[in-house]
Amino acid sequence: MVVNTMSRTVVLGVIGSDAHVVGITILEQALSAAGFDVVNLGVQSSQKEFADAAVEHSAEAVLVSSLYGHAEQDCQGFHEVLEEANVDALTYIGGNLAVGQDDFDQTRATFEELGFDRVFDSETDPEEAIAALERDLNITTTESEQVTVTS
Amino acid sequence: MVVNTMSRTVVLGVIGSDAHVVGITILEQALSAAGFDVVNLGVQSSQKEFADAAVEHSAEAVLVSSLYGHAEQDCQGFHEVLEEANVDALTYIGGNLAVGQDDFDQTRATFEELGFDRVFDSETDPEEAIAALERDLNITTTESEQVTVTS
Amino acid sequence: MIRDERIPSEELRRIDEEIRSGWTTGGAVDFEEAIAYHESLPARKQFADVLESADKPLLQPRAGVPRLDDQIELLEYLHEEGKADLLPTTIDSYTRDNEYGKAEEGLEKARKTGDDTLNGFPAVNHGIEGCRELIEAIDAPIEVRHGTPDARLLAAITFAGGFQSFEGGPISYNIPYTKRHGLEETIEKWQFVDRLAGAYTERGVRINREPFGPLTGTLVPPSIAIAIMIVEGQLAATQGVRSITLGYGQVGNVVQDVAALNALQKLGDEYLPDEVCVTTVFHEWMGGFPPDEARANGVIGLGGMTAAIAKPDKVITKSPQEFQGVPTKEANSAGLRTTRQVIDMAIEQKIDIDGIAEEQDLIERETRCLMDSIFEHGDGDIVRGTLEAFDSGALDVPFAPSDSARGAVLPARDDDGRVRIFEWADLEMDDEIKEIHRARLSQRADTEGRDQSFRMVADDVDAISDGKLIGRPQGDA
Amino acid sequence: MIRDERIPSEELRRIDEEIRSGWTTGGAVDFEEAIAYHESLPARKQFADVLESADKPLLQPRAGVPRLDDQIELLEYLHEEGKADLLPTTIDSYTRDNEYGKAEEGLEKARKTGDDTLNGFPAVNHGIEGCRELIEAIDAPIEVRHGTPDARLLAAITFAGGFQSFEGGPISYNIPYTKRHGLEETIEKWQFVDRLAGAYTERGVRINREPFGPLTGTLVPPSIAIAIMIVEGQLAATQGVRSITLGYGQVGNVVQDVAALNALQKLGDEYLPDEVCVTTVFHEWMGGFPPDEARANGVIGLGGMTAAIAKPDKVITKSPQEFQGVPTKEANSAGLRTTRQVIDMAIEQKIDIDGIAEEQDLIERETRCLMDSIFEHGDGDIVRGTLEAFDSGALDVPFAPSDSARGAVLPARDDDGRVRIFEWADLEMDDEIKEIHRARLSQRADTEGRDQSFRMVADDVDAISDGKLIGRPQGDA
Ligand code: B12
Ligand code: B12
Repeated sequence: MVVNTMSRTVVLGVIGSDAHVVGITILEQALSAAGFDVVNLGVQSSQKEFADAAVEHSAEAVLVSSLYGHAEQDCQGFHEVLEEANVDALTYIGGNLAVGQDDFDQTRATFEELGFDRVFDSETDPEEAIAALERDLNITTTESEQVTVTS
Repeated sequence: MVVNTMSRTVVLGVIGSDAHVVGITILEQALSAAGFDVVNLGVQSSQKEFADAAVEHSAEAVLVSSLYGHAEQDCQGFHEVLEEANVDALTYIGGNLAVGQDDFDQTRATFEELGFDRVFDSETDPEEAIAALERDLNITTTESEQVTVTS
Repeated sequence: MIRDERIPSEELRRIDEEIRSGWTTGGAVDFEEAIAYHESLPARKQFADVLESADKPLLQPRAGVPRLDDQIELLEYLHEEGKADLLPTTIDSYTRDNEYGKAEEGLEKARKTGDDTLNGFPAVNHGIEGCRELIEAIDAPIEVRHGTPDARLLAAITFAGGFQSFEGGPISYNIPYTKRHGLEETIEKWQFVDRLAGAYTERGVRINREPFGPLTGTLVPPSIAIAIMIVEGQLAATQGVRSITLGYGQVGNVVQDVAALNALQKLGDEYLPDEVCVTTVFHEWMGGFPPDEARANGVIGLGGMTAAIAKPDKVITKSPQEFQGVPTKEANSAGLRTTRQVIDMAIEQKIDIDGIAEEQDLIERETRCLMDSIFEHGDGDIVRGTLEAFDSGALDVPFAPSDSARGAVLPARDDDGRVRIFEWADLEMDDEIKEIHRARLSQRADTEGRDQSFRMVADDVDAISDGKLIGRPQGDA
Repeated sequence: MIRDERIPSEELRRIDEEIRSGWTTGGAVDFEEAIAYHESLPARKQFADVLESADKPLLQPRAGVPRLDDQIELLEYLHEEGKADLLPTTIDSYTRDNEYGKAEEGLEKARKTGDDTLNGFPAVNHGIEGCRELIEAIDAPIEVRHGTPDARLLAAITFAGGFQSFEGGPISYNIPYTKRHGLEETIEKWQFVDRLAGAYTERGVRINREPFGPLTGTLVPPSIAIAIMIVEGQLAATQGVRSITLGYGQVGNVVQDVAALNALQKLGDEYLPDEVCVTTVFHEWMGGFPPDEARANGVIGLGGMTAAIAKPDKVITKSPQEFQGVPTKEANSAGLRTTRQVIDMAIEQKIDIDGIAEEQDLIERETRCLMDSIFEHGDGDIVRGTLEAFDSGALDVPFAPSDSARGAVLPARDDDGRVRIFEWADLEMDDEIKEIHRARLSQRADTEGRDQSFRMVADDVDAISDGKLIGRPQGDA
C-alpha cells in the first residue's frame, strides 16, 4: 500500500432498521473535519446500499453503525455482499452491538468473525476511529494538515 | 410458665463502646407504650451493667443493642456473666451486628451460638420485637389492653 | 389530501377489517366483546382513571421481552420490586416494521431456546388471548409502547386485548424513528389508531393516548416538542380520544424543565378541546447516558428532583444501565426506586425557583409562533399545516433521521445549561425570540472563549455522558 | 476551671512529652523535623490550600482499614475510581478509646489473617513512619477522621506523620460519641490538639481543623449545630488554628439545608477572628439510610443536588451501602461518582429558591440566641459558657448519648419537612422563635390530624429510611 494523503472516501451509515442517528451525525462531522470525504447514508441503510455506495465512491472504508441491539442479525452475510460487489475496503463497525448487558470481548469476537476489520464499542470517541483509519489507511498527516476536531 | 399480664420488666442497653443511641431511644419508647417497664442503661454499657440491672430489677428479658460492628467481640462471654449472676431472663440482641456487608443468616447463627434467644437485624421494627417478647413471655393481651405504638 | 377530520364510521369499519386481515390473530377481534371485556376489568386496571386521579407523579419503566410468561414475570417484578405504578409493554422491532412473519420466527425461536431473540413483546403475534393473559396477570394498568409508524393492527389487537393506553403518534413515532415513512402516510395511519381509541372512548372505555414527547431525545428545544405534542393531541382529539398524556423529555436544566412541563400542561389545556382530559408525562433524560452506573444514578437523581418540583402526572424512569443496553429487571427496578426516593423526599417541600415564570413565558411564546405557523401553513387545518410546515422547514426536529423533516435545526446549551437554538435553518420564529437565543449563546461562547460552531453542539451531545451538563471545552483547548 | 485561653508554650511542651510517652510510637515525634517534612510535601498535598482555593465543592468519602498496604490501596482506589478530591483516614474504635494495646492486637491479627479485625486505621500504632508512607503513596490531601474524645496522641502522631487536616472537637466528638467523658475534660484535651495544630500553623504549616457538624446525625436543628461549630471554631482559633472547616449535616429539606450552609459560612466569618480562613463542609444525610441501595442512591442524589445549590467548600459523601455496614470500596466510589454527576450537572445552573433568605434569617436569629446564652453563661468566656450552658440545658443536642448533655430537646419536621423543635426542654430561645416553631409544627399536626407527640419524632427518625422525608402516619392510622 502506498502512502496516500489525498482523497480518502469513507462510507458511513446505520444498518438494518436502526434509526439512531446522533452517533453518525457526530462521526460525519468529525471525519469531515479530519479531512475525509464522507458519504453518509443515514439511518436504516441496507447491506446493498452500503455496497453500492462503496462502489460508486470507490470508498476506502465502510463504517457501519448500530445501536439498537440487532447488529448481529443485520450484518449476517454483509461481507459476502461486499465481496460480490467487488468492494475491497476496510470495514469497521461500532456502537451498541449486543442486546442487553454484554461482555464486549465476546461481542468483538463475534463481529470480527463476521469479517469486520475493527469493532468499536459505544464509548468510542470519534478521535479513536479517526486514528485507527489513519493507521489502517497508512495516512501520514503533516503537522500543518493536522486537523483535530477539538480545534 | 404461667400467663402473666402484669409487671414485665426488660433491661435495654447498647453494649461495648458503641454510642448509637437512637435505636434504643425508639425502642424504649415503643416498649413503654406497649406496657413494659423498661430499664434503659443507655449506650456504652458493659456486660456487668446488664447483669446487675437484670438482677436488681428481676428483669424478664435483656435486650442488647449494637450498631457499630463490634457486637461479636463485645458479647463474648456475656451469657456466662449472666449465668454467674443467676440471671434467667430471655436475651435478645439486635441492630447492625456485623462489620461490613454480611449475610444475616450467618450473623444470626453466630449470635444464637453465643446464647441469644433471638437475633434481630437492623430492619427490625419495634413492633416485631414487642410481638416476639409477648410470645416468648407468654403474655396475652386482651383487646382493651392492646396498645400499639401507632396509636 | 388528508385533513384533520374524523374518520367516518363506515370508513373506520372498512379499514379495520382490512387491517385485521393482515395477520391471523386479527380475525379474533370483536369490538362488542372487547368493550365488555374492558368493562369487566377492575378499577385499578383502568389506565386513564388511575392516571388522572393520582395525587402524585406515577412511575412507569420501559420493558418488553418476547415470551408471554417472561413478560408477566418481568412486569410482576417491576410492579413488586420496583414499585412501578404503571407498567409498560414495549413492542419488538419487527412488529414496528409490520414484519409479523419475522416476529413469529423470533417468537418461536425464543420459545424453543429461551433466548430473547426479539427486543420486545410481539403483541400482534401473541394475539388477543396472549394480551389478555398479561392484562389479567398484572395488578396495574399497562401501556403499549413501541415506535411503530403504522400501528393500526397493533392498536386493533392490543385494544381488544385489554390495553388501555397506547404511546406514539404520527410525528413522534415517525420523525425520530424511521427514515422513509412519509408524514402524510403516518398521519393517515394514526388517524385510524386514534379513531379506534375514540370508538372505545365513545362506549365508555377511555383509551389513553400518549404522544411521544422526547422525539430524538437529544437536546430538543422545549417549544418544538410542545408544538408537536399539541398537534398530536389535537389529531387524537379530533378522532374522539378524551384522555391524552402529553410528553416531554428532560433536558437537564431544572428551571427549563419545570417551565416546559408547566407550559406543556397549560398550552395542552388551552389548545385541546375542553372534553379532553390532558395529563403530562416527564421522561427522565433520553439522551446519551454516562457509561457508569453510579454516574447514571446521578442523572436519574436529577430527573427525580425535577419531577418532584414540576409534579407531572407520570414519570418514565431510566435505569442505571441505560448506556450499556437493555437493562436487567433489577437495574430497571433500581431506577424506579431511586426516582421514587428522590420524589418522595422532595415533593412535600415548597421549592419555588426564580425565573421559571420567565422561562415558561419564553417557551409559550415560541410554541405559539410554531403553532401559528402550522395553522397558517394549513389554512386553519392542522394536518395540512403540519405537512406543509415540515416540508418548508418552518417546523423541524434536531437530529431527525427522517426524510420527512429537514433535521437542519441545531440546538446548543446556553451558559446556564438551557437548550437554545444555535442553527435556526428555516424554523419559523419571531426575530425577537431568535435574538434572545442568540444573546444567550453568545454569552456562553464568550465564557468559553470560542466561537459558536457544530463543535459546541457535539460537545453538548456528549456532555451528560461525560459527567457535565454543558459541553465546555476540555483541558487546554 | 479552664477558660478559653491559649495554652502557654511550656505547658504545650510538657503535655506533649507526657502524651507521647503513652505509646511507643510517640517517641519518634520531632517537631522541627515534622515541619521540614510538611514543607517538603508538594502543593497538591497541602490540605488547607487545596481546599481553600478550590472553585467547586471538593468531594471526600469516609474510609479506614487496619493495615497500611490495604489503606493505601483503598485510598488509591477512591482517588482513581471514585475521583475523590480529598481523602480520609478513618481511625478504629480502640484508638478512639485510647486502647492502643488492643489496637495493636487487632492490627497484628489483621496482618496475620488478612481480616479487618479493626474498624479503622490505627494511626498511633502505625506511627509516624506508617503515616508518612500513606501520605507519600496518595496523590491528594488526607484528613484524619475519628470520633476520639482524647485525641492528643493521635494528633501528635498524625500531624508529625504528615496529615494536615484533623476532624473533631471537644463537643462534637464527645456529645454524640461517648457517654461518660466530661465536657470540661474533652475541652481541655482538645485545647491541646488545637494548640498543637496552632504550633504547626505558626511555622507555616496550616493544619486544617474540622469540627464535626452533624453531631448525632439525627434531625439536629441547624442552629444548634451551627452554635456548636462556632464554639469549636473559636476554641481552635484561640489556640492558633487558622484554617477551620465548619461542618453541617444535611437534614433533607433543600431550603433549610441551603439556608443553614449560608448561615454557617456567614456566622463563622462573623464570629471567628479575621485571621481564620473559614470554609464549610456539607455531610450528605447522616441519619438512618434506606435498606436498599437504589433508594440510598436517591438520598445521595438529593444530597448532591443540595450541594450544587449551596456550594459548600467540601462534601462528605455517603455510599449506597450506608444502611448495611461499612461499604465496599466499589460502593464508596459509587457514592462519590453519583454525587459528582449530580453536582456537575446542576452547579452551573442558576437555582435560586424562594424562602432561603427567610429561613437563613431564622437560623441566624436562633444561633445568635444560643451564642448570646453561651456568652452570658460564661461571663464572656466561651469555655465556661459552653460548660454552664450544657449543664443548665440552655444548650443541648437531640439524641445525645452523653451524660454531659441533657439530650432532652426533641426535633420534629414541619409540614414542609424542615426540622423544628418540638420539645424545647431548657434550650435557651426567644419566645418569638419558639412561637414560630410551635406554629409550624401545629400546622403539620393539623395536616396529619394527630397530636404532636414522641410518636411524630419517632416517625421522622425513620422517615428517610422508609422512603419519605416526613414521618406521616401510615395507612389507616
Ligand atoms: C437517544 C436514544 C434514542 C432516540 C434516538 C433518536 C435518533 N433517531 O437518533 C430514540 C428515543 C428515538 C430511541 C429509540 C430506540 N432506542 Co434508543 N437510545 C438512545 C440513547 C439514550 C442515546 C443514543 C445516542 O444518541 N447517544 C449519543 C451518541 C453521540 O453516541 P452513540 O450513538 O453511542 O455513538 C457514538 C459511539 O457509539 C460511536 N459509534 C457509533 N457508531 C459507530 C460506528 C463506528 C464505525 C465507530 C468507529 C464508532 C461508532 O461513536 C459515536 C460518536 O461518539 C441510547 C442509550 C445511551 N447510549 O445512553 C439508547 C439505546 C441505544 N436505545 C436502545 C433501544 C432499545 C431503542 C429502541 C428499540 C427503544 C424502544 N424500545 O423503543 C428504539 C429503536 C428505534 C429504532 N428503530 O432504531 C437501546 C439499545 C439496546 C441494546 N443495544 O442492547 C439503548 C442502549 C438504550 C437501552 N439501554 O435500552 N433511542
Ligand atoms: C446516626 C449514625 C451515627 C451517629 C450516631 C449518633 C448517636 N449517638 O446515636 C454518629 C454520626 C455519631 C455515628 C458514629 C459512628 N458510626 Co454510625 N451510623 C449512624 C447511622 C447513619 C444511623 C443509625 C441510626 O440512628 N438509625 C436509626 C435507628 C432508629 O435505627 P437503628 O439504630 O438501626 O435501630 C433500630 C433497629 O436496628 C432495631 N434495633 C436496634 N437495636 C436493637 C436491639 C434489639 C434487641 C432489637 C429487638 C432491635 C434493635 O430497632 C431500632 C428501632 O427501629 C447508621 C447507618 C444506618 N443505619 O443508616 C450508621 C452506622 C451504624 N454507623 C457505623 C459506624 C462504623 C460508626 C462509627 C464507628 C463511624 C466512625 N468511623 O466514626 C461511629 C461509632 C461511634 C461509636 N462509638 O459508637 C456503621 C456500622 C458498621 C457496621 N456495623 O458494620 C453504620 C452501619 C454506617 C456504615 N455503613 O458504616 N453513627
